[in-house]
Amino acid sequence: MKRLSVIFNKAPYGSQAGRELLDIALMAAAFDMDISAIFIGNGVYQLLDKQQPDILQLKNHSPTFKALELYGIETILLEQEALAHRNMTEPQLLDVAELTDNATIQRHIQQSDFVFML
Amino acid sequence: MKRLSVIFNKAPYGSQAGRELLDIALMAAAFDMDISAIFIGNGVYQLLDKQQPDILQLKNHSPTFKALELYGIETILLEQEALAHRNMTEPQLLDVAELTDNATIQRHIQQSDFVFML
Amino acid sequence: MKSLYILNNPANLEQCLSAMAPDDALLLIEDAVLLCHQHTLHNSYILEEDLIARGFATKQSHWQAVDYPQFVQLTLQYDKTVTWL
Amino acid sequence: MKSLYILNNPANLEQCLSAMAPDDALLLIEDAVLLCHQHTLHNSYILEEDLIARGFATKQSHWQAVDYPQFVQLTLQYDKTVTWL
Amino acid sequence: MATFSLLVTASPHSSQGQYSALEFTKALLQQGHTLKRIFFYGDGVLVASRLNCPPSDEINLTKSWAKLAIEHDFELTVCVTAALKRGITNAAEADRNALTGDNLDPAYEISGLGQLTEAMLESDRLITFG
Amino acid sequence: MATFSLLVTASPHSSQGQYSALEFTKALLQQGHTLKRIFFYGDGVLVASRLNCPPSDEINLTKSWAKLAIEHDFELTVCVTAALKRGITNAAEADRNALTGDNLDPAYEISGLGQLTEAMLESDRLITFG
Repeated sequence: MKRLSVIFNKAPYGSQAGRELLDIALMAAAFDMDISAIFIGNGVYQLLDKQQPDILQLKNHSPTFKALELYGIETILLEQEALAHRNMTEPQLLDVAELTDNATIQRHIQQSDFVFML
Repeated sequence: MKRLSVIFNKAPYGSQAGRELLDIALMAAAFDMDISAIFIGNGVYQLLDKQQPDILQLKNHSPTFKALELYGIETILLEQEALAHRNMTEPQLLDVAELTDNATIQRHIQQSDFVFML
Repeated sequence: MKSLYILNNPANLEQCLSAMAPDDALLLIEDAVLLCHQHTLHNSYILEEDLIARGFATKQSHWQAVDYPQFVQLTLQYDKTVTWL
Repeated sequence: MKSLYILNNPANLEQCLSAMAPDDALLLIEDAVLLCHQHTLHNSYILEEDLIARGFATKQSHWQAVDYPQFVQLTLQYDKTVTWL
Repeated sequence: MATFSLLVTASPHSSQGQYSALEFTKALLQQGHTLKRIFFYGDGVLVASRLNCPPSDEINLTKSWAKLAIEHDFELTVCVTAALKRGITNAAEADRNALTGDNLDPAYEISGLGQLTEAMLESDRLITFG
Repeated sequence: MATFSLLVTASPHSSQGQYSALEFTKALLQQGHTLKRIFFYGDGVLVASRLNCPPSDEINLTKSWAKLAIEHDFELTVCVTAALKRGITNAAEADRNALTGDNLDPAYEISGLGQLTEAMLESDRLITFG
């Protein structure tokens, strides 16, 4: 089974990157692949709990991160250094990702057959 | 007479910003304005002498910087800190800009009526 | 002349600050509101809508929150605006 | 598995390096060739066309210059590519 | 009361600047100020295509600008050079450049960069949204 | 000899990625490799408009891709979701979404994101140009 990693490294709403990358992950999940979602850098803002982009008349795609498991995407990694560096703590986030260190993420990317970023 | 500063802070060819900002400066020069062109940060790459974007099938807009004086744009400032920080020296550049320090550029922006960046 | 600087990308903060004169003010909008935890200048504002949209509470910010009507007023209180891109 | 990382924006260098494993290689293209003066990794390449287009000579670069045919070959020498955006 | 013009260079598809400009415009009009012109330049010109079709639960920026401009009588001006290279054209420019079709929304007009300089000189404030 | 596919998300108007992808494609074809599909996503879909009209002394990326795809028989596939929100449409999608006109260049086809996954699974290498 091919292993795919999608790496979120951009904050939401200033660009469409996060949302369009999420769509790639969901589509790939319909095929028989082992998919991981990895959040690093400003990508950790994608997982903030209380997002309200409806006030910008944009759709809130963050609830879909909570549904990733239903789509068979069970590996969700969050770089703890990125969180600490941004003065953020785990309780501010959606409870979906496993906190891990940079070295683990590096190994995970290394072992993937495909890697997508947007 | 209104004073306009256009600030180039992006490298050429990875984006159209430099070229489109140059077009704003040239158009404004047709009106009766006191125009300055200011190069800071990665904008100093706009003035590299031996650009050959024709190999990317793009037009080389850098010769136009040499013609700015003909358009009545006589103040062309280059931030010397930006040059040093990039391991670049004046002989690598088109001979059009006056090297100056960040404090002078700050004052110049402060005294402008309008400032454009792209 | 005093300027209102408008910043929409957090990656551009440092260069923007280096261009600002002491009496100038800075307004964070769009993705730049992610800088809300950073230490502030004396005249520093943040667009409330963009902060809330991204999941932050106004009280989490060290910057003075403004709404769009106040944003318009700020542009008139200063002699010019500089959108730092 | 060994990866070829492709970088097109100089601002993303640091984050890209932090994701790379020791055996991975890095190829600079587009605006990322502006990093040509920086110190290099052991497997580090730079796209010659993009370097020359911007006004640099190949000899000014500390990175190994490659052309497009070599770029294609590099993508096959490594197990996968990662375009770091 | 003051006169404003806006320079909008933000892509409507991959940045938030068009929305910020729109909200800023609504706020200034509500305060009784005058808006002379929105000048679209760079990727900002992409908003002028009547073929833009965002998801139904999101804002349609093309139509939002058009509605506001008609209600409050200000100009939506698209730079011709920036527009043509980005595939935004009206029937006249399509004809001149041998293009098959056009896509400019009727609330927008195509003009030259001089309209930006004019807006700058004839407004109390010119605000850029990029 | 290997089979390649490309994912192109770079804007044709404000980045260099489309050009890099085109040159990469030419080089791989010259070496005798096979190209299955170019999948355009994000701002990359903007290249598929036949109304794109760059200055005459610069490359026309829309036509360059079309020419190469016809000569070498590979697919230029545009993601339908990304395309519609960015104002790129063919006649069928225009009809379905009540849009007045269309602008898709005939060398390109509109399809779903599944075509990207398929390309990934059926190619030896999938290279992204963003």
